[in-house]
Amino acid sequence: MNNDSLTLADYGEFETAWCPGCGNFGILKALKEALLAAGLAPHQVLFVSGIGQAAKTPHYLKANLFNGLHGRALPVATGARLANPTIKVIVESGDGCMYGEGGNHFLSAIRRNINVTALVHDNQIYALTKGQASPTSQEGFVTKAQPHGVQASAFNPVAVAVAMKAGFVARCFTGLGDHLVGVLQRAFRHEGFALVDILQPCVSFNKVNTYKWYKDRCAPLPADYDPHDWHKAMETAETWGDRIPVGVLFESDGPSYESRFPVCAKGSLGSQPVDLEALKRIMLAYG
Amino acid sequence: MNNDSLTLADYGEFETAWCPGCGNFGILKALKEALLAAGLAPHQVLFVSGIGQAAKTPHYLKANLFNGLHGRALPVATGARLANPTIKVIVESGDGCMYGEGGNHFLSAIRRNINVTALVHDNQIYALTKGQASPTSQEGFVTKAQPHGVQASAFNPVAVAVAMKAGFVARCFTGLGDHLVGVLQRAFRHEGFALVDILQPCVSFNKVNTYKWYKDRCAPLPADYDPHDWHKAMETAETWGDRIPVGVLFESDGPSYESRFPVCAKGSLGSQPVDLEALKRIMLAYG
Amino acid sequence: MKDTLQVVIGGEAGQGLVTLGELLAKSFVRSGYHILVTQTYMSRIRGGHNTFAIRVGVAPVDALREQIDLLVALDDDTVKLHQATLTQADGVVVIAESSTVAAGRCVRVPFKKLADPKYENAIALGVVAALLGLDQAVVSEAASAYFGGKDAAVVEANRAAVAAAYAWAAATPQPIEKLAPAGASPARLMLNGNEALALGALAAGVKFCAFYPMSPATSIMLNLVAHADEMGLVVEQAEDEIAAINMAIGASFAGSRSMTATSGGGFALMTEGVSLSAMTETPLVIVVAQRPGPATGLPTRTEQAELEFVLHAGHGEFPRAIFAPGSIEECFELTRRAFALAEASQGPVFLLTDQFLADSHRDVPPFNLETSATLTLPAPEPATEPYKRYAFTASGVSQRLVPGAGQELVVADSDEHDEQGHITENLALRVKMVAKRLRKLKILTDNILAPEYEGGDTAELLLIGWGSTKGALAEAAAHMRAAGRNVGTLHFSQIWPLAPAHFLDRLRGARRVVCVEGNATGQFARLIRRESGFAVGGMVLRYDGLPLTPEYIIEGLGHE
Amino acid sequence: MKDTLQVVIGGEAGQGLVTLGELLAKSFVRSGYHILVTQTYMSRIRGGHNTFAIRVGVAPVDALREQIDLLVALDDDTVKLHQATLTQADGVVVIAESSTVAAGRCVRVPFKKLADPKYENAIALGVVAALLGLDQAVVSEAASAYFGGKDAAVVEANRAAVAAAYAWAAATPQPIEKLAPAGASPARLMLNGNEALALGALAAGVKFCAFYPMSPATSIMLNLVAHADEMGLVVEQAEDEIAAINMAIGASFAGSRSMTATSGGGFALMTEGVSLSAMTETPLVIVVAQRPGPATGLPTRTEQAELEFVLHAGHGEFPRAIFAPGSIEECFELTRRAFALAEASQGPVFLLTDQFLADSHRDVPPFNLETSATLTLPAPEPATEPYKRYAFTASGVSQRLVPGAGQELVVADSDEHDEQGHITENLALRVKMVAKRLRKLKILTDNILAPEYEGGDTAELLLIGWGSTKGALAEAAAHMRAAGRNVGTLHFSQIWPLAPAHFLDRLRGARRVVCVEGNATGQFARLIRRESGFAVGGMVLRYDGLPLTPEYIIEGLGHE
Ligand SMILES: Cc1ncc(C[n+]2csc(CCOP(=O)(O)OP(=O)(O)O)c2C)c(N)n1
Ligand SMILES: Cc1ncc(C[n+]2csc(CCOP(=O)(O)OP(=O)(O)O)c2C)c(N)n1
Ligand code: SF4
Ligand code: SF4
Ligand SMILES: [Mg+2]
Ligand SMILES: [Mg+2]
Repeated sequence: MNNDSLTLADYGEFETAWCPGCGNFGILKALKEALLAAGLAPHQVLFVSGIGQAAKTPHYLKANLFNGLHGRALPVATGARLANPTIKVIVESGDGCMYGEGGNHFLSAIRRNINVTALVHDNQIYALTKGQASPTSQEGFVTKAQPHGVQASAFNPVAVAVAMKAGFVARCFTGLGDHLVGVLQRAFRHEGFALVDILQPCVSFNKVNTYKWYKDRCAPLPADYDPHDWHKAMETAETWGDRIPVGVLFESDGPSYESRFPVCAKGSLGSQPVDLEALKRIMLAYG
Repeated sequence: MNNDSLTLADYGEFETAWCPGCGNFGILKALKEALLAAGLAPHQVLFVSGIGQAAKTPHYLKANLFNGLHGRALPVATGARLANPTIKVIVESGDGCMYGEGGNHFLSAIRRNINVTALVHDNQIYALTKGQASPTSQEGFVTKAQPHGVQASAFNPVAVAVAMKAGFVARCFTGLGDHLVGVLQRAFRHEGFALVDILQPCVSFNKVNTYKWYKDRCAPLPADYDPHDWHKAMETAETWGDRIPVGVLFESDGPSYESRFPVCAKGSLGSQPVDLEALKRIMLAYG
Repeated sequence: MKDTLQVVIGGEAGQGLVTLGELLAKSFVRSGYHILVTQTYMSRIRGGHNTFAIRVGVAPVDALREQIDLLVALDDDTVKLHQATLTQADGVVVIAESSTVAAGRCVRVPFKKLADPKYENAIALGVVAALLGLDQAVVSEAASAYFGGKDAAVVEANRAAVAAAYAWAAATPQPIEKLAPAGASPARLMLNGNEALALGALAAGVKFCAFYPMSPATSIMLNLVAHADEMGLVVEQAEDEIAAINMAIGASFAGSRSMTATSGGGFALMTEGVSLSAMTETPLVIVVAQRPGPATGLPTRTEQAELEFVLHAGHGEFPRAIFAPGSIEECFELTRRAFALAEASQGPVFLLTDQFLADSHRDVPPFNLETSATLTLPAPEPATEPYKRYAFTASGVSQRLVPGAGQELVVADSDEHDEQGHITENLALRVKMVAKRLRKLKILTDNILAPEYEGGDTAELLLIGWGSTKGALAEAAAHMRAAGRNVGTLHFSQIWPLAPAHFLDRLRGARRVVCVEGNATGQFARLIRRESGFAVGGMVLRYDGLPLTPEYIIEGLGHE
Repeated sequence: MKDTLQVVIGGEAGQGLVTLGELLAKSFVRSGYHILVTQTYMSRIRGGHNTFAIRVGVAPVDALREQIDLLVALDDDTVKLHQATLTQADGVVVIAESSTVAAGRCVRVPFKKLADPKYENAIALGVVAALLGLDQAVVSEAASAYFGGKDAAVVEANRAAVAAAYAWAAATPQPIEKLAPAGASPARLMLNGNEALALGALAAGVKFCAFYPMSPATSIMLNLVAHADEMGLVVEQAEDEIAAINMAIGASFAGSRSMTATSGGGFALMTEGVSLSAMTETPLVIVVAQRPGPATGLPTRTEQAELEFVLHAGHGEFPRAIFAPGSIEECFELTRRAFALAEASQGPVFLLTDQFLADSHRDVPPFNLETSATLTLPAPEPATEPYKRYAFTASGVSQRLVPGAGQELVVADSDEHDEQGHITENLALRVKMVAKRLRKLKILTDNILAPEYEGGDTAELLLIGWGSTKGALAEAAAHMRAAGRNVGTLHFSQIWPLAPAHFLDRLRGARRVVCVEGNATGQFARLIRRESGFAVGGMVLRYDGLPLTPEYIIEGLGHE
């Protein structure tokens, strides 16, 4: 496939198992557009996902895919990327998958700065399991599992990522499609861990954070916003309420994890021959 | 036991399995002093710990203890505290236990604001397993497992905790004993999750972050430091280098998790009788 | 008039077919019939194809049948997918008048004429009730109770829709035989497996539950949390399954009866905690509601493939018990028993259920809440002075105090420990502690529930099964007996420990022994051989995600 | 002169007794002797009591003995703890002159006079070398090589200390018999189990390893990371065991031969990943280095209690293979084989070792690196067009491509999936996919390593064992044979799958069969019965954290 002749159609068109009106459709559409704009052909991309409505996304386009366990997309992506630093690795995840079951890997991926783009469809709920609170559900949010409302404070993923000085931290809204496409392209270009937390209405289970709710609040960052200003980014990341700023909140440069391993510079590990002479030397040193 | 007549001797004196000169001795000593100062008798306290050199601490004093799995002290403590909100629960953990294996629980404990004091003996290394990097090991830190030095950035627990607006966030140094005793007392008084990250030299495996290294850097916060100023706290938490401010970095008031459950107000759950009449009503409603 | 028939409601997720199904089932129960519900659904929230099947009978019914007598098709796909299994002679399809699908013997319902389409479920309910000859008042009342929480206008609109539909169907000549009148007590409950299990836990005095959502276990916890205030318990959604089991252990240590529930993948994450419960001797009830694996597998379907995994889960060696309820009553009773046994043996006790049982509603008489599990237990050991959490005793059980309840210090340790609970590397002590923990096995073996045998003295064919297949086994055997064969069934509701004395003679006495299991490799048959040396002669295995049925078993026996 | 003897070095952690032990062992090997090292240590960094035991012989030695011929006591506790096991007739203690402890037949070394006390190890080395009649040059060279990395002054100081000590000991009349001269090739390696395993992985072409530190598995990874640059692999310390196994799976999917290593508690956290490897058909080698449980147990001791756990770990049903190396050579060979088999069967393959084997140094001839594992494999299936990751094939194995290496899209799924790898809820497809995965079992059964039998045609007593007990078993049998008994041994280095045809006749043919295991319940004996119906007559079990020894076995046979 010649990347110049790539079209949207190359990413395919599939029947989904999502509810009509779900915010995931907008993300899927933006994702394809961003891949196209970035010139990433299906075979050049490896999606890694977990389990949830969000995590089904890569089944609905053409690309390489490893759809693994709930919450464990990041470690799989990290292993894949270290083993083959020539392929673009994108993680598709839900708020439950990424910040609930997978919370520990989230922290580690940021620390490693592994070159993986993590897209989190953040509907502030566990949707596939029929509507329990997720880590990003707001305090007081009522579900069948939390009949008196959520009693813990909501996890603010972008604030934690900025506090940890993650390489690329963005918040988006599926309802602002073009904006999302733009941020995704920047995320794909970023050489290191890139978090894009995408607000996504779940029309079946989240009757509070609806399209309208997000639409009324989400506003792109001003053009002169400097994502390299950590203080400002921390402040912006903490802003959540009547106004929710969306865009690239924070960006910092630093080598990606894999670039620190000389052996990764030589292409995929599996394609490198086993040096039996070297091994013999190593073995005989035990003599 | 009458709490007024409590003495240090009531917490016992045990042989330890620690190396001579280990920073853990200072923490154990400060801990006993703080318990005494807080008037907490051995039977009024439940320690919960994981696995590591740090996690052995509660075996070396008299108190109730659940010494569980590596990394899992917080969930055990959370369950114990919800089941019995009348007992003081203190977690003893290492940096590997709390921020490595247990990272996901760390995030959740902060979100819940469960009334548990978490003491982390932060020696920036996995000591019990003989010296691999821990999440708090500094970039470039060389070990047998990381012969080219740690390639990931160090986890800054207090920064993440402040970013998440944890109830009580402190950093201490075992070498500043009186200061540590003071902070521990404040932590014990805090009604909610309290993190005390205690810098602790490991004389056997960490030859970089030594007593001298810490001593040269750690300086108590000024008397007029306002731990309720989140911006300031965020800034202070990020300060790590030639100067490491120690003390209570951040404090915020909010109800503890267990105080939000009406049933927890009635004492330990196990002591509350099973209401068979109510159960009969519930059962018959399925008719 | 028919003594028993099978109604299947089919449609997309989101069409409310569970509401319709539950109302119809409840109407049957309140009309004095016995029921058995089997649900199948897909791992999605809207669309796809789901079913709610009710086997209803004048006499108790034990299992789903593959044949459908009355198919309520909420969409055309339902007709296409199920037409082949309509009973040849007289199967009937209830479908909207507006549908153009060819459907054989049909009741075409003028939905739009009868009420606002948003009351589609109420209309379908009224029609089916009239077709089968239920009393309209019973149906209306069930609907009102269900919609009772909503505003009065909604209740009234539903009632009116039921009435209009009932009147229409009653007035139109219909191609279907009515149900024979029934007379079971109306004071029966309608419960599915997870509801009964939750009631069993409440009756046992559960005070703390922690879980991470996972089908088909989640609804156990939703049932418990719904009654948490009234019953004084805490139900905590944890950040992951590891946290869930560790929280439950922490709460148990602190004096609460505790439980967690999950399915295979979530349970995998709990196995370290299982070992912790055993080492610290902390009572814990763990529900593993099975679904097909490996990995994510088929999240909303059924299977019985975690027997060996649950039996050996957790590192190191320690006693455990595993119950596998075969009925709604057993979901209740064995949960209560599991708590008692966990408490008595101070360790992990399992309930192994599955999606089929979890979602299968049946009618049962109200449970006796006053009684409790009857166990044969060793005399309590005298208290030690000073208190030692792990004092060596003849039974292996040491006195368990609650930390903070008195002056005694309670020390529990996941390392090998001394009698006080403190970490030790004394290897002689190690040996004694291993022996102490393993001695507790006797408490479990003293209390094994023997398998239930049905059949003549020596069976020509003996069917073995465990857990949720109980009803299918019984009904398959009944069919074959009716056809003149000498068939016995041996059903295990406790699968660990096993006492060969309870079953070996039966196995040896039968001409042919076949193990019926919802998995692909015959796990229970292997276990039987390991424990008794008896090699089961044949297997009927099912692993397509659907529950075993009498027809499947009979057909399987033919093949093998 | 003695043909074989046992040297035990004892002291506190932090006294450098491993350095001393390894140098002495290496000196033996370079002097043409055979050795076998057994280490015991506590879960602490300084203090406590550790031992480094070397069994040395002119002929190959198979197992540790309980009796000590030469005890090098770096502290007084060592004498107190081990005096009872000194050989009655002529056991000798080497101890500092300054010590006041009563120690029977003694060599009291004037440490302070011989060199600066910080070269204590070098002094002890020189003394022992002289006592046993080793060539001083060999010992000095070993010491120089060991300290070679440090500065020249340190090397020289150590050399001088060795020389002074050697001269002193040689000049003083000693109460100990020297070792008989030996002539094994000096071109042998000295390797412990974890080192050999790491070399096996490198020889198999491992390119990616992920782990979370846990004794006794950690040193496998430390050995690998030490050679990572030279061999072009990545060894990643993960944030937890869940991440470790998932990273290894990701790397394997991306085309690297991958491995992870852990112990029981860490493995518990990996069980979900095991199931993932099976469902996605991703090759993976998993090392489980056993230590005593449950829970944290005894972190630095040995046990064989994870057989059943590893055999059944992971939810759902799928094929797997488990190797249990019994020697250093097998650590190397079976690791290479495990990789080949994982690749061929596209799923999880296990290596089950333990602390004893992990830390046990032995002398072995260099491995042949050019050869590779020989497997009987089905003919490769023709490629499908278009490419389907899970194409249905006769063998169950589908062509595995590397994502990104070509235009073909590689799709793997943890849900039940279609041939392309996309999620499906088609239940007929489900059945076919289950069958496809299970068909791969044949690749495993076609390649089972039969157990090794030693003994006469029909043994009066047959000892069965698996894994690290191989040497103890052999030596126990040799002792008993020497005493005139007709004893056979049957040792399993592969414990799953099992083929009864490989062993059933042996079992039936023996008058009495006893299973020897390092656990408390006889797990392998149960497995034998499950798979073959054969009920093993007796057991010798050890679960105090120490390895099985010939004496323990013989004594156990007397008791049972
Ligand atoms: C180990 C494990 N635990 C639980 C589940 C059940 N599960 C599947 S999806 C899901 C939640 C998904 O939430 P989220 O990631 O927010 O995705 P969404 O469906 O909201 O898009 C859960 C708990 C599972 N598959 N595996
Ligand atoms: C599940 C599991 N994984 C790994 C281990 C091994 N382990 C024991 S302690 C430890 C690290 C301890 O580090 P830290 O918490 O920093 O404590 P320290 O010894 O430094 O005080 C590890 C990895 C374990 N016991 N359990
Ligand atoms: S349940 Fe919610 S997240 Fe899932 S498909 Fe439906 S609308 Fe989307
Ligand atoms: S190894 Fe380090 S942390 Fe552990 S006891 Fe020794 S000095 Fe302390
Ligand atoms: Mg979600
Ligand atoms: Mg540490």
